[in-house]
Amino acid sequence: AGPTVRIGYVSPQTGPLAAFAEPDRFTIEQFRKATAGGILIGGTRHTVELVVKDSQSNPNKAGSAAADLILRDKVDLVIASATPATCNPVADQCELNGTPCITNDAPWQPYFFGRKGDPKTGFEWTAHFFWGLEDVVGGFTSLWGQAGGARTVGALWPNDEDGNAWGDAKMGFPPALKAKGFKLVDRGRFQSPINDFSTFIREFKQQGVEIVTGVVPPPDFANFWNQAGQQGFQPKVVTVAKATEFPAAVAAFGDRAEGLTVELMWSPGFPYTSTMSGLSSQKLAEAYTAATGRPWIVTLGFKQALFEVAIDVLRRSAERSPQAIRQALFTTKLTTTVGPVDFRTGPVPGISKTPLVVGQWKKRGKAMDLLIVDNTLAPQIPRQAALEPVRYGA
Amino acid sequence: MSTTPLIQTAGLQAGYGDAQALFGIDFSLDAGEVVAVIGANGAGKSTFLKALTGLVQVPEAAVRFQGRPIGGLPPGRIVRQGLAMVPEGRRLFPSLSVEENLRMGERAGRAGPWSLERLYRLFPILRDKRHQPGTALSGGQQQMVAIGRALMSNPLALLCDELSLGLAPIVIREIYDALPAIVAEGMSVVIVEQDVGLAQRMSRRVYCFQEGRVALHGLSAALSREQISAAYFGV
Amino acid sequence: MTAQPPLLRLQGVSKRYGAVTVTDDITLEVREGETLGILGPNGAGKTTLFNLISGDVRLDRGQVLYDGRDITALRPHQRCRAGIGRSYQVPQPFGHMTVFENLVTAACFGAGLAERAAWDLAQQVLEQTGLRTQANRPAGALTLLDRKRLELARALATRPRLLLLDEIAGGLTEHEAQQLVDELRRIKAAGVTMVWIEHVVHALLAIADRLFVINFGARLAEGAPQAVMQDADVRRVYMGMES
Amino acid sequence: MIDVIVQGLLLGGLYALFAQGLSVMFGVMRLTNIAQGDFIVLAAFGAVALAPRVGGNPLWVGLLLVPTGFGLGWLLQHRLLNRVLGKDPLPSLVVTFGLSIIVQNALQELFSADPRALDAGDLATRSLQLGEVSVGLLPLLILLTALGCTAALQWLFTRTATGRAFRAVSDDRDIAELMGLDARRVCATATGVAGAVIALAGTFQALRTTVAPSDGPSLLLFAFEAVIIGGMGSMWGTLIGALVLGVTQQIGFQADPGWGVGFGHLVFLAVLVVRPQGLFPRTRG
Amino acid sequence: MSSHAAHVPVLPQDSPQDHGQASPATGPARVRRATPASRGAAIAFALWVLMAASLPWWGESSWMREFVEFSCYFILAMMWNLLAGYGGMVSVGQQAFFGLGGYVMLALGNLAGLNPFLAIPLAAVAAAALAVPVSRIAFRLQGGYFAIGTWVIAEVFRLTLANIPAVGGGSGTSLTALRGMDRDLRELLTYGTALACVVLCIVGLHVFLRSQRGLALQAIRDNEVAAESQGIAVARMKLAVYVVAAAGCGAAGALYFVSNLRISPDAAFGVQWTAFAIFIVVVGGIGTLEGPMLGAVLFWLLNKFLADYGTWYQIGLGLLAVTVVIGFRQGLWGWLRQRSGIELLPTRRWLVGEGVEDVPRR
Ligand SMILES: Nc1ncnc2c1ncn2[C@@H]1O[C@H](COP(=O)(O)OP(=O)(O)OP(=O)(O)O)[C@@H](O)[C@H]1O
Ligand SMILES: Nc1ncnc2c1ncn2[C@@H]1O[C@H](COP(=O)(O)OP(=O)(O)OP(=O)(O)O)[C@@H](O)[C@H]1O
Ligand SMILES: [Mg+2]
Ligand SMILES: [Mg+2]
Repeated sequence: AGPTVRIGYVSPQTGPLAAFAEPDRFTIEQFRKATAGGILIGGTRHTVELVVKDSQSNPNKAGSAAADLILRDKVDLVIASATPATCNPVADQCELNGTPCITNDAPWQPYFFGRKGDPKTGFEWTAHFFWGLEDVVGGFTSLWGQAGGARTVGALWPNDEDGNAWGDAKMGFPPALKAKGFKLVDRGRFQSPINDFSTFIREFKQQGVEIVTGVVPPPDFANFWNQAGQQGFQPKVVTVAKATEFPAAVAAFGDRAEGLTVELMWSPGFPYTSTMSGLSSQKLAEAYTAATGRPWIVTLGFKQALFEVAIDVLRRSAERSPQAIRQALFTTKLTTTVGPVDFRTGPVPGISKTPLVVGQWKKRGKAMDLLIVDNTLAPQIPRQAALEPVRYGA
Repeated sequence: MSTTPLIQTAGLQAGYGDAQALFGIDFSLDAGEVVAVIGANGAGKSTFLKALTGLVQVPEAAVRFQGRPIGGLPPGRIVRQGLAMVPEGRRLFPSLSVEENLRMGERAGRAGPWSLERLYRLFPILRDKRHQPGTALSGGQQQMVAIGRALMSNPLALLCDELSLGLAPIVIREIYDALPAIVAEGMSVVIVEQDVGLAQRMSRRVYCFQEGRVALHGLSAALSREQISAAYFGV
Repeated sequence: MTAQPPLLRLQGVSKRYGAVTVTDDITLEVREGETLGILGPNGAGKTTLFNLISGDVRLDRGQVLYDGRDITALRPHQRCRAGIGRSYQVPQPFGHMTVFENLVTAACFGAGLAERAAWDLAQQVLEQTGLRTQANRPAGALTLLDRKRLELARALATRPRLLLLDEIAGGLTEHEAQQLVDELRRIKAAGVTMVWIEHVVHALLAIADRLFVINFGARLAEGAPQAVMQDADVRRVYMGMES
Repeated sequence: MIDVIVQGLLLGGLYALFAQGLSVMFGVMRLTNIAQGDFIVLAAFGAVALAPRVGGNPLWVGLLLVPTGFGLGWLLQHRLLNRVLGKDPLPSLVVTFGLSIIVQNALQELFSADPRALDAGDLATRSLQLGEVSVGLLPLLILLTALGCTAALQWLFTRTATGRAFRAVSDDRDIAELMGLDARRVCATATGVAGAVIALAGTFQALRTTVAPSDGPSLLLFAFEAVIIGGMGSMWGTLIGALVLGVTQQIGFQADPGWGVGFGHLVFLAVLVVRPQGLFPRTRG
Repeated sequence: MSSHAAHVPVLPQDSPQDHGQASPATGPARVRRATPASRGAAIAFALWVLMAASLPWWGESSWMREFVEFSCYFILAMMWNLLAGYGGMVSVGQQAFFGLGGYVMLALGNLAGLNPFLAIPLAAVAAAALAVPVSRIAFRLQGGYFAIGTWVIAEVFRLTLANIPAVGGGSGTSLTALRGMDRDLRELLTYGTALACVVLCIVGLHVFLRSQRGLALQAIRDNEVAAESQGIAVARMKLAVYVVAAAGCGAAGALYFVSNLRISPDAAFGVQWTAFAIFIVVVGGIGTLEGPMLGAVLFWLLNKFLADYGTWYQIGLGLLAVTVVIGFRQGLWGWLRQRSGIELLPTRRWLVGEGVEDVPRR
């Protein structure tokens, strides 16, 4: 047997963030198939070994898993995905131990500034691709522009990595909304989990909120949505990230999920093809449903892309050494399932931004489907339907 | 009643795990009889009573009650057949009031002459304290409740472990004065007692235990102090 | 002896539980070297009185003076260190510790001895109370009677000036009771002041210098043993004899 | 302000249901059930899994779960917890803590970490308008159920032979057996009762919001705070404690959304400092 | 068994007031505090310390890292054992001090510019200081309620830190103070600190438990009322134990986050810290010093080989803990000791002399 190259993978397979890792098994299977014949690195065929670790949705565990991968399993490359709670600690460990690292599925600001990165130099060993707050702000506001005159936005931002970044007074929503003439009703960061939103709802009603936004863990949003119903609060548009990204979470709302909107970083409607499996986005989604019996899920695309970039980096690497792999990593230029990835063009060094659109949950037959309703920021991705205001039952 | 003894044990052995405490006790109690069990500390008197009431595991045939083997039955079944015990050290239920403690005796579901009313007549102080928790009683008052609780199950045989322990003379007298009345109701009684004189006076027969064996047995009136002394210390 | 202040003085001490007054304005003196017997029907408030002296229970009204000092505000451990040792009617051993360690603990903290000295004292008390063979046995595994014996031993190991004994003769055979009395005589001869609650009256009478009788939390009688035992109220209330 | 209090009371109703199982088990067996929250979550998942099979109004699922909860509680106590009862609180704490971890992970294995909910239909959003205040029908139903449970449990404990048996066994098992009780069964019955209430609590939780396998601990803390604020040992105390907690949290949310639950904790600690016996301790005689 | 008659007390020559030599009646007895096994254990421990101290010269850096993580669990477990096994205070809230230690270290490092290694002892001190007011509240509760009460307090800590933006609020932050330090030096320092903490913990606890204070602690665990009446200042002793345990947990937390470099309220104040400590102590054998050591080794092995099984691993840990509590109340060490009669780190005082029974042979 020839030499082996090892890749370490950290994701929240269990715990509250486990929904993000739902496509893991499927994607890893595809990765194994794609690398079954090994990878040529610097002219030598290397057997590929993937070591998978569960962060248990715990940033702490994520960090020690990464350290284990580096020090014990001696991996050559670490990849990780799903929220800053996974990406940040993993990347920190890699930076510290001089191991190349690729992460995605976390807005780049909480990733970069949360780790106290320097915008001039960036990090030495770690690269990240995803959209940023400016995209979600841009996408949401453009969507709300379609909503016909609704100008008052109520915010639901929890006190966590995401909520703090979205609500940040400098780089988050507040300044952008102000600039675009929206009125913001922000009661401050709430501590999740939260059992009761009546104080929010009361305030929203009093201030005439027509648009609700936020980045809310699913149980919290469920509370909010039920109580809004009970207390007769009927906003025109509800664009809440995280809570409504996952089909299972949305299914829990039954009919009342219809019309909810959410940022969409990948969907079967994306016009890109995987370099790993050769499947178009549409086909990828179908393959997933066929293999697992579950509806497609937004993180599927990013899982695919993460492994695509990893394979690409190794292939382009001059030899199997940390320095060479790093060299290849930072010179990546690859069009993946979620769009082009190039770490040199990013807003800061080592960051690559991927396109973002906005989708809306619509009833299709019995099930709900997430369709693209706004593509202002990424016109290359076709719009699938028009935005409709949330409908409320009789 | 017939000639079968109410309680009979033959070669009863019992103990706690590895530590055997009883080495073949032959014992009998006839209906309507008062029998005293005496012996030095650790002789196995309490263990004997526990073995009769199922608190210590024994072979089935080792204990017979009204001729039926009851060894090894759970305590609850035994008390329902009519064998009640006043345990050593009172052991009331602290979170039950005095009256509730007494009424626990009713759980055995046996009918008979003993009722709350009767008990309060026997121990009037308990009537005043009936709504207090068991813990708020003095040691002696607790002993009264313990006796009352056993009586409330209207047993055929009452087993009393060191009734007089910690009681004021007046209470000891009251309790032992009550004994004939209790026996007169047709109850049989086993008393374990340190006060040998009292034990002899109150009982028809005496068993003297020594290190888990019966060292002496006979009619109370017929035993001399010397005999008992010898049996006590094995000299 | 009479000239110096009493070792212990309770001044108008009262304690209520809810609506029930269990200690009712009791004033009581114990002189140095004296043995005071306490008698009273069950529930009269004898143990409660001990609890008030040892500090286990806070009093509602009154004062406790010990060796001329007001100790009403002191915590139980401080009173113990000041020289008040007690035994409990319901034994309270340190169940997982050996008998010897039970005594060492008392000697270390009650008598304030250093480790080695505490060992010596503990051994001495073991001999004295006949617990020597049991020394390494967990106290929780003792029989009820040995536990009672341990109560006395542990109180002795605090090297008390004032020893409070709560029903230590109950359950003893006559012979054993006699031995206990002998032992207490020796302790008394060594100058220890004792207060002894006991229902085994003949044992108490064998050693008490004075008796104090409580009924319903209040003083019923007090004085020389023979006189008190002849007292009509005492005979009626306590012994159950009409005279 | 009235709205804050009304919403707080409604929230408190749910907390009361959380708390009562804890209260019952502690009252009877001196057993502090660390897995209380996880059992509620388990019940909620049970309801979620059962609902599609039963169909119709999900409230029926709750009623169906009550006997199931009783049975499971009974079995749990009879087979497992009876062995760890005793003066030392440690064994039961460790065992229930272990159960908590087992339940959390088993649920995650079975249902994944996705949050689930029971579809309450329009019950989830219907409300009564009382002047300024709108009172959700479902929360109101929960509060009324909590009141009913409290009354029933209090009656059970103080007025019935079962209640006496509960307390007797809690004090001294051996002697209780000597009185003709089967201590193991009595304890099992108590945990069964707790299980029945837990079944209701879980169903309502799934109706009111979503549940995820890792939700248990926070539910436990709310339940616990309610019990302590109210004063241990009385069911009415527990109910009032829960209502106080609900209102407190609402006031906290009103003041600062970051501190709603935390404000509840702080008030709980304050109660401990000022009135360690709780606001309404059990009184006797 | 022994009737009083068999031991007619001999008139002691001296009164209990002026104490002298033990009565000579049954021959002199002496007090034994060591066993043959314990002497062997002391030598083995010294050898182990030497070996561990030299590890950086012959071991791999991943071993050092593993040891550091393991030592945090170990210290937590020892502290929990002190608290629950000896002090009778079953806490589920030790993560309060663990997390606090981490945050204090981080604040001193990132914000005050102090070397994080120097900040570790300060973190312990801070945890100890805060334990004093916290105890005022926690001590109002007993038994199981104490357990959950301490958990609530830990939650308050978590919420409080989640609302302090300077340390990253709810999202947490990275330890930047160590950036720029040479990686080998950093690892060596971390390892050295961890080893020192572990040795200090073992030796310190053993000495403490053998002392008079240790005796007092066990007396309190057995019977608070009686302990108080034997002259033991119960309240002060319990407070002292609580404070020491808090300091230990604080140090463990600081150490952990020095090696982990990233902290967040959820990670720092997670109940799993205490859960692992409980697991280690209970499985190893509560109320002994050897038990947690054995438990920690077992936990390390399980974690090393099975942690990747995720939920099943957790379920397994839970089941194991439950099984041990039900089947072997004394834990692994208790079971071993019962079978072999071995005492490795004895804290008892045995009386050895004619007629005295029950002395351990090994
Ligand atoms: N729970 C127990 N576990 C182990 N051994 C016990 C237990 N209870 C009693 N023993 C032992 O059994 C023997 C008999 O004890 P038992 O209590 O029956 O004596 P007793 O005659 O009632 O004495 P006493 O007069 O002190 O009450 C003793 O050696 C005692 O040590
Ligand atoms: N904690 C308490 N709460 C309420 N009442 C109490 C409490 N402790 C004692 N009592 C009451 O105080 C009275 C005196 O009790 P105490 O134990 O002092 O009696 P005693 O004289 O020692 O009796 P005995 O000789 O039976 O031991 C009793 O009536 C008892 O019911
Ligand atoms: Mg006995
Ligand atoms: Mg008394």
